[in-house]
Amino acid sequence: MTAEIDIDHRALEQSPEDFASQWRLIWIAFRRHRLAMTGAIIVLLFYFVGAFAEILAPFDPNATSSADIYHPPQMIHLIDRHPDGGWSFNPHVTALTAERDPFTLQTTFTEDPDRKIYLDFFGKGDPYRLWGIIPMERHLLTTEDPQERFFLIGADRLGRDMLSRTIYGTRISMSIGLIGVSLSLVLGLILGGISGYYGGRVDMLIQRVVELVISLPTIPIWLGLSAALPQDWSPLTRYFAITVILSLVAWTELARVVRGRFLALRTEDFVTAARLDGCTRGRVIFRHMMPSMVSHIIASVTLAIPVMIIAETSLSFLGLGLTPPIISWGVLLKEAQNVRSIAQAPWLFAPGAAVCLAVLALNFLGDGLRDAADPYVQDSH
Amino acid sequence: LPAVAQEATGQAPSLAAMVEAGSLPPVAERVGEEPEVVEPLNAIGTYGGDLRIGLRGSSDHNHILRVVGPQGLVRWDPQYTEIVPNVAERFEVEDGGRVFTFYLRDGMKWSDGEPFTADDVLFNIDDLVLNEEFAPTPPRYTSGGEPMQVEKVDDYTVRFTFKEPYGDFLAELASPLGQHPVLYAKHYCSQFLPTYNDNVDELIAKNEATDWQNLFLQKCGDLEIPARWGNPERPTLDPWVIKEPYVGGTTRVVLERNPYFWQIDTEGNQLPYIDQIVAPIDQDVESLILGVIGGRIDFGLRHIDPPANRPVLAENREKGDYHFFAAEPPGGSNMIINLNLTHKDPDLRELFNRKDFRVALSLGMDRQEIIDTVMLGEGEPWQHGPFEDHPYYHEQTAKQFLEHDPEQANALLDGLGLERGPDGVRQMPNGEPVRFQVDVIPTFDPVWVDALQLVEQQWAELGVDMEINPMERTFFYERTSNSNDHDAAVWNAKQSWVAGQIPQMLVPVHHDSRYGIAWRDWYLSGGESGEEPPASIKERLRLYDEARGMTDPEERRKTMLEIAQIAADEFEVIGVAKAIPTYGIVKNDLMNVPEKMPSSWYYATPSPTLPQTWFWKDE
Amino acid sequence: MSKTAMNSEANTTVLELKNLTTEFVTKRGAFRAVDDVSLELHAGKTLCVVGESGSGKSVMSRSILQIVDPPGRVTGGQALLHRHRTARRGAEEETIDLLRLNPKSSAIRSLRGRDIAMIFQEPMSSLSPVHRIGDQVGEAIRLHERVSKKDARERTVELLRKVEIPRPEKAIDQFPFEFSGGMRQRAMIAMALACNPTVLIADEPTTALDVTIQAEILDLIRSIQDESDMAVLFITHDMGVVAEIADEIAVMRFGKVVETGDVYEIFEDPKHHYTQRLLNSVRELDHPSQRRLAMRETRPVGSPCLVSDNVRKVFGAGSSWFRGEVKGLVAVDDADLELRTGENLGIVGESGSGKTTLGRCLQRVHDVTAGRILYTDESGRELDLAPMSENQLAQPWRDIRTVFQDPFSSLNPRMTIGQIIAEPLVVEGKLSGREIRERVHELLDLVGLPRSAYMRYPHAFSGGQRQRVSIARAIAPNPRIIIADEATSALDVSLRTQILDLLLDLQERLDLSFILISHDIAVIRYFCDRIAVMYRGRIVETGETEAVCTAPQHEYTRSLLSAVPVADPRARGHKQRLRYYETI
Amino acid sequence: MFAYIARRILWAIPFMFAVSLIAFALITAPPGDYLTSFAATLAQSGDIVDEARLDALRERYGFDQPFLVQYFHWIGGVLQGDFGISFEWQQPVGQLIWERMALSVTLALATLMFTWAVALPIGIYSAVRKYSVGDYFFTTIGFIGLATPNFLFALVLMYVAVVYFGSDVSGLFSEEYKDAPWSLAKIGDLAAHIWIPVIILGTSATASLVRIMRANLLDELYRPYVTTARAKGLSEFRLIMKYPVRIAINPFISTIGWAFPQLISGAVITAFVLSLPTSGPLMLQALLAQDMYLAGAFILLLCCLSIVGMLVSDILLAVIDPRIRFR
Ligand SMILES: Nc1ncnc2c1ncn2[C@@H]1O[C@H](COP(=O)(O)OP(=O)(O)OP(=O)(O)O)[C@@H](O)[C@H]1O
Ligand SMILES: Nc1ncnc2c1ncn2[C@@H]1O[C@H](COP(=O)(O)OP(=O)(O)OP(=O)(O)O)[C@@H](O)[C@H]1O
Ligand SMILES: [Mg+2]
Ligand SMILES: [Mg+2]
Repeated sequence: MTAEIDIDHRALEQSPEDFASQWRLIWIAFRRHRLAMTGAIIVLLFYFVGAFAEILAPFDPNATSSADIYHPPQMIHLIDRHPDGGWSFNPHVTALTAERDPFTLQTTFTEDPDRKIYLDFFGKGDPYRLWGIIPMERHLLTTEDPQERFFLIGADRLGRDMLSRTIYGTRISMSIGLIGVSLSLVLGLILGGISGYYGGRVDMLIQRVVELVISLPTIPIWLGLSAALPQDWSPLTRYFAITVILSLVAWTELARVVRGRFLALRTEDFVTAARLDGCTRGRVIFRHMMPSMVSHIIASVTLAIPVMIIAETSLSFLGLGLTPPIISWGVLLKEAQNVRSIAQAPWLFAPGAAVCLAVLALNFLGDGLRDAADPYVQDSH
Repeated sequence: LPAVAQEATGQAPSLAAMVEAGSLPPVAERVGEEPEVVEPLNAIGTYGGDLRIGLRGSSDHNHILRVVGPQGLVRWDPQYTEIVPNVAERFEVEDGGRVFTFYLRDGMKWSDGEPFTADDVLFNIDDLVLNEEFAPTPPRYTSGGEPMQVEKVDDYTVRFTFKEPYGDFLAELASPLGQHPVLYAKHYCSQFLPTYNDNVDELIAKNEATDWQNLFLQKCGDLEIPARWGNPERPTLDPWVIKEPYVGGTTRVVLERNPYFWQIDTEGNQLPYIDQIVAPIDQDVESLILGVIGGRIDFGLRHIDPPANRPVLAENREKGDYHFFAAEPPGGSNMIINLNLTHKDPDLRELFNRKDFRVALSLGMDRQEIIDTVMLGEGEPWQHGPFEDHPYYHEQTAKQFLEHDPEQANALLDGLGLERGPDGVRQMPNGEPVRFQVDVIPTFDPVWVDALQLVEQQWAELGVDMEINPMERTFFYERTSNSNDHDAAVWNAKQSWVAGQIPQMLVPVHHDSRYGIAWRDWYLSGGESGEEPPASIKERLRLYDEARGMTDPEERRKTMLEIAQIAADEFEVIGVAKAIPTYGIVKNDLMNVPEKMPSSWYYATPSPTLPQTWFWKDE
Repeated sequence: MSKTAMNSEANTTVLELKNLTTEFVTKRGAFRAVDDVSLELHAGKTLCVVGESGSGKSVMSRSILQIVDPPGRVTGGQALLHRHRTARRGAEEETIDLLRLNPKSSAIRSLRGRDIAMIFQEPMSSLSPVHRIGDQVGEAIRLHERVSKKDARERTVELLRKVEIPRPEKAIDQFPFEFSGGMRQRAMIAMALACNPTVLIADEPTTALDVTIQAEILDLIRSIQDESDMAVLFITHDMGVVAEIADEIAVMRFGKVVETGDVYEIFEDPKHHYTQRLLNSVRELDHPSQRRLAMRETRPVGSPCLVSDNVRKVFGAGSSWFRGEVKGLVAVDDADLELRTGENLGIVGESGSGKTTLGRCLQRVHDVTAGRILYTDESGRELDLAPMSENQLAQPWRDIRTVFQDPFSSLNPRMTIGQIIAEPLVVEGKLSGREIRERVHELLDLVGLPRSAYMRYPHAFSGGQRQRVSIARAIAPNPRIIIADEATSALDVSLRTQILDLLLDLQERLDLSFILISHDIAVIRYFCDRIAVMYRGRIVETGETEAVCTAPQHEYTRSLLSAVPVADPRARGHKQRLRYYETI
Repeated sequence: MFAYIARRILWAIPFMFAVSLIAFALITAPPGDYLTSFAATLAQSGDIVDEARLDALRERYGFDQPFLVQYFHWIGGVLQGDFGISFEWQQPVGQLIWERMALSVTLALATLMFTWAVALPIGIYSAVRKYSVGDYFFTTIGFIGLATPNFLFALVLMYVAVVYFGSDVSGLFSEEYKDAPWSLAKIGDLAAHIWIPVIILGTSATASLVRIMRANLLDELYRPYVTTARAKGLSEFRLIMKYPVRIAINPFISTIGWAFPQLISGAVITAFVLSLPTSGPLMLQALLAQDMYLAGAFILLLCCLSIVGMLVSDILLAVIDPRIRFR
């Protein structure tokens, strides 16, 4: 005889979700999280901006203009009022004329109400090569007359358009930051996991390595390692290498935390159960133990990204890292690190706002992911 | 006017009180029988107050030096045209520039009251400068391969003798690097020498020094090291002496008046007027600027003078209660591009050594645009060399190939057989693109990288692919000045070629001669290492050696111009813009500060304008 | 006693549940775990709640104190605490509706733990892993009564002693993970009794206890009850216990109370068919399984397949530079045991006697301190597991599966039930994703869980349900040996027999061997061919089940058997209990 | 446990050697030597250095010797308590570092305390009141703090102080106490000045601790043992503080070991901008100037601090979480 067990009738109502995959469940839970969705959209937008920087930027970010040094931000007027009293839809900005005091070298801008600079969607502007390959010259928004310029968020000390620069900066900051973080994440998880799971000699060894890396202050490491890089690498390659170096330093923190958690976790019955299920070590570590740390991991990743973006500024402070003509948010912020910018051109801090926005968006995205992966939260509405 | 005729009568109230109390001899005794009488710039001053300057981190010891003054045997006059006596009361040049006799001031004292005599000079030269165990003899004290001889004629007269004529010697002595003969007080510093003190080992141990040289440096310092300001006990001849020393980790340095200072004003008041120099240490330039704005700094030039800071400083003039004074460079250019003419890569070397190539690059630069964009419109196109109103002015050096003429530049490049490749970049005969990196230190002068970015675009039009290679400064030094691994490098060339200044853009004699480091090595090593330079360079080196020996200024000028002519014809370095005056700030109430002064290391701005005569207007 | 006398006539209602309804609002919609339950608790009386696993007993008891985990919410009804009628009674009439109180208010906080104390079902996960036992137990005392730290500690030691924890002075400073399952449960009991509550809600408080200790605990509860008129709500699956202590019985099923009544009434004249089935199962469980006996006829037991040869396990031993040898705790002391193919071996013994440890040693989850573990694999090769590395153990582990004593902590909270059960299959890699899914559904059916469980997480299940998940996981990859550690303790009796039958069924089909660790002698008798009795780490007796049960040789076994409660309320108190104390 | 500590301390000895070797290698790795950078520094201010003198010094200081010879020369001295001399200052390194190090430690301690004092409550609050207005508020503020480079923040603060309040917030002491000997008044002055750097340095660390705390606590809030404690009648506040926080604090503890030395070394650039008399600017300067014995001493000290810190945090970790046994 086979045991016949009657089933609780209350549980029989099933929904399609009952057979959705776990990923789908997470996705469903995530979608319900409005702020996280907003965050995700903003992050995607940032990547979109990074990918299509050339088109989205109104101008060549390196195009200097001696007449527009520290040009303040301008407002776009959508409606053009004609002198005869009529109006039409024609986005434009009012031109400013610059005058430089020959002694103090102070530039003052005065509005020239008669000169309007008309803007054009997908107009022709500075030519460029999209992703360095496809030659193009259309920009999302640019001036009708290619000789004219407008500055939505102002210009820098060489009269370069800050908006274009910030947009170009997105590309490097959002990519190299992420690469660095992922690298240190992978290293941290693997080595921390192994160390915490095995304990004993492996643990001892890994921990000593971690301690070694941690105990050395970062600045000498940066200085020393960047010295080891060939001097004639292109600045971008060099920075990429330094990012790798940064993450080689940064993984230790995560590794130690992961290990701490693992030492506690591995005594849990469910870990033993997983071992007995015949899981390989990797599977025990990554499939069974790691999810318990998901919150922590997500939190530290969202925290590490701004740190990476910012680390670049510290590096440029030391004359390492990314340096002009490469454009990244860090470089832009470093360029703004002076009294002059604070006093006379606060718009140079726009990249800082971009960092903040990106970081906040990433964080809310992370929150959403965390919650979506949390079984307690997933269940509730 | 005869110094002896003047009697010192006035002194600072604090000193007067000490004299009263008997702890200090009277002022006339202190300044000696032959004090230097100085005519203050505008007015006789009053005593009191502090002068606050802003030091930047460590290694800013020369900032102190520039305010206190090198106080060598001679010094430059405020206009930087003539050498006048300083510690020496007068001097004579004899034997065609081979013998120099200095007459010291009778009764002059070190800052601790001990007399200053010819013995001190002999101690400095024989026991230290010529003592190979202490340090090698600087080349400025040798001629014809032999060190100078010093003898004591009497207590207050010393005589220097050289093998060959050495006309530049006085200028060398006037520079901050030529202070050696009167740097150390024998009665104090001799205790750290094994020849004078048998128990020097005890002192070494007591001070945790590594050897007597280290001990000596710790206690008595040296010309250009911070330790010079690290020991309040060390007697000096300076107007102010160290009170709170400049040692590692300190946050401010204070100097107080030297009660035995040997200068008086025309009314007989002992200088300096100002009681103390107070120099808090900031690490970052920006905080120095904030210091200026906030009124925490009374006199500032060093570190804060890049034109980029001027609008902010100007805007806050009222708030900070200061005004500007002009600091004029002696000449030259503040940005110069050196192609490496001794490049290790034969192809690039070949290319760089073609004058047409260099001319093309120069013509391809739109200097006016660079000046307008990067330098806030300050300056004018310029290659290098002294300005128009200078006796050493050489027009061709300064003004050739300045016009922006891409057509001609392209024609020249075509003429060199550099065909454009498919991507618009020209190719060398071996098929390699014409591509090179320009090394630059971004933290050094921010203008450089900005300007290079424009140059990069302008040269790209010519089909020349230049890459900017920013790097940290020691890397830069190592690469461009020592190992000679650079393609090209940027530096400044603020100089006129007067005696004392090294014309490194005319002759490869200095590590800043980045167009010919291998030649420089050859020259400095006497042909042992490095690479033998071409005839044109050799000729210039020969002429340069000659010029340095000349005592007649006019003759020297001619020779230098001859060198300049050769260099101009070769056209080795490419300048960008004329070094225009920068501006320093000075508090409105600080008197006797000139409205403009030369700005140069050899002049040691502002010390020849005599800060000891500056004073605070009473309110 | 006077108090008993006083209360025997008047049934003073202390706690009254009226139409209590608790729902779990999930995205699937509201799930009524407790559906319109009305119950009364009387001072000095014990109400036993029995019922099917998953019927809402635990949720109901938690609802009273408003500590249902989100997304659970009490949606209706009342829980009236008549405070003036309790032993702690105040002067004026004071009836509090617990459900009206804000769950975070201090009003309800002052009642929790002091007026109403609770023993949770899963003692192993209900204790904080990082706080000492003494701290957690003593906390309740210090919280509700003004006593000094020292007094609190003394009282804690006293409590621990009362619940029969050996060496309480030492145990008080230990951490929960150093305790055996039963010890943790007793710590929970001590915690609940700390403040002499007027109402005690005990959710399966003796599942992890051996019968001797269970009897002591029941005695303890009863004596407290006698002293202070404590009302007890006792949830259990053990009908013997019910018969032993219940005054009244409530039977729950599918969230509803289907039957209430006097203990005699229910036992003698059950109305509801579920109750009837329950009691039938009890009777059935009292004898060896006919199926098993029949099976043994056709398929005799084979040769030994898992042998423990002088296995010894010492915890916390080691040498230190400063203190020399550290004597550890000997959890298993030279145990010799053999399991034969196709045989069911039962292990019984005092709580804390090392059963779980032995089980884990046999599987080589723990390193053994000494001895050999001989395992004969499918091809007949004999392997010594003791010195093996984790890599080498892969195959033996596939063959020897285990059901953990604490199902909750053995289920990964972040994996769905489906994933958990599928895990061994996935790792094995023999089946396709689809087949695995089907197999899991089949297993869910077998252990009586709805298929919708597949996508839910362990925390959303009742204790018994989780236990079944654990069983399903163990049998998933068709193992050769199953070590089941208290595998049925959280199941109601009818389910229990069904599960046991299921296991026998599997044995028949797959030639499985079982080691069943249990406190329930009935289960052992029903299921096991042979029995090993453990006491203080040693195996004191082994033999044929019937032989040992009818003619126990060792004193301890005798005392154990004497303490087995009989599922007959009329037999209450008639049995003479022996207690065995080892003379050292 | 004592055995464990003893073993760890024994381990530290070879470890320190490894660290010192690596540190020394890192210091000497950049091209050139102290004298190159000395020349560069002077050049930056328009001063020109005497070349012959450089060469002579290079020989005196032994910069032309092989790496290992230099290393053993140095470490040999260190073992005898002689850290060598600072080339830049011509002073024994021992005289230079202690006071600065002490101030650094003070600043780091203050920052650490600030960080914890602010981050723990906020972290707990944001976990318990997840998605409340307060949670959002602190998150946003925190991330803005995190996304702003410390030294930029410092500069802005300094600017605002100078321009709008006419005060100077750089440094750790007022002018009159800068070179004064230690006294109660000077300590008071320090206390009055230290909070600005503490806030600047603390913001980003605080933000990250808040997030980490929140994340870990969220994982613990629904554990059964929390319900158990609740059933005992514990107040919600004490309950959370005692049980889940205790477990969620685990990652905090494992970071404390290096949080401290990292605060010191991470503060370098900020200290530089703020001109703090801490070890940071001196170390940075020593590194940039390749004043190798001075830099080496700082690095060694920081390493020692880290090692001690990590030992402490390992012990704390085991104390706080008994599941982690000493092995
Ligand atoms: N990890 C451990 N560290 C220290 N001691 C332990 C550990 N695990 C178990 N013990 C001790 O070993 C002894 C046996 O524990 P075990 O869990 O095997 O008992 P058990 O027979 O399964 O009891 P129960 O029936 O109560 O579950 C107990 O005294 C317990 O305190
Ligand atoms: N968080 C939850 N979400 C959804 N359903 C839940 C949750 N917790 C419990 N349940 C459901 O509530 C029902 C009642 O559970 P409860 O724990 O009260 O059962 P029980 O009667 O105590 O069973 P057992 O005897 O097995 O312990 C179960 O069917 C269970 O699936
Ligand atoms: Mg239950
Ligand atoms: Mg057990």
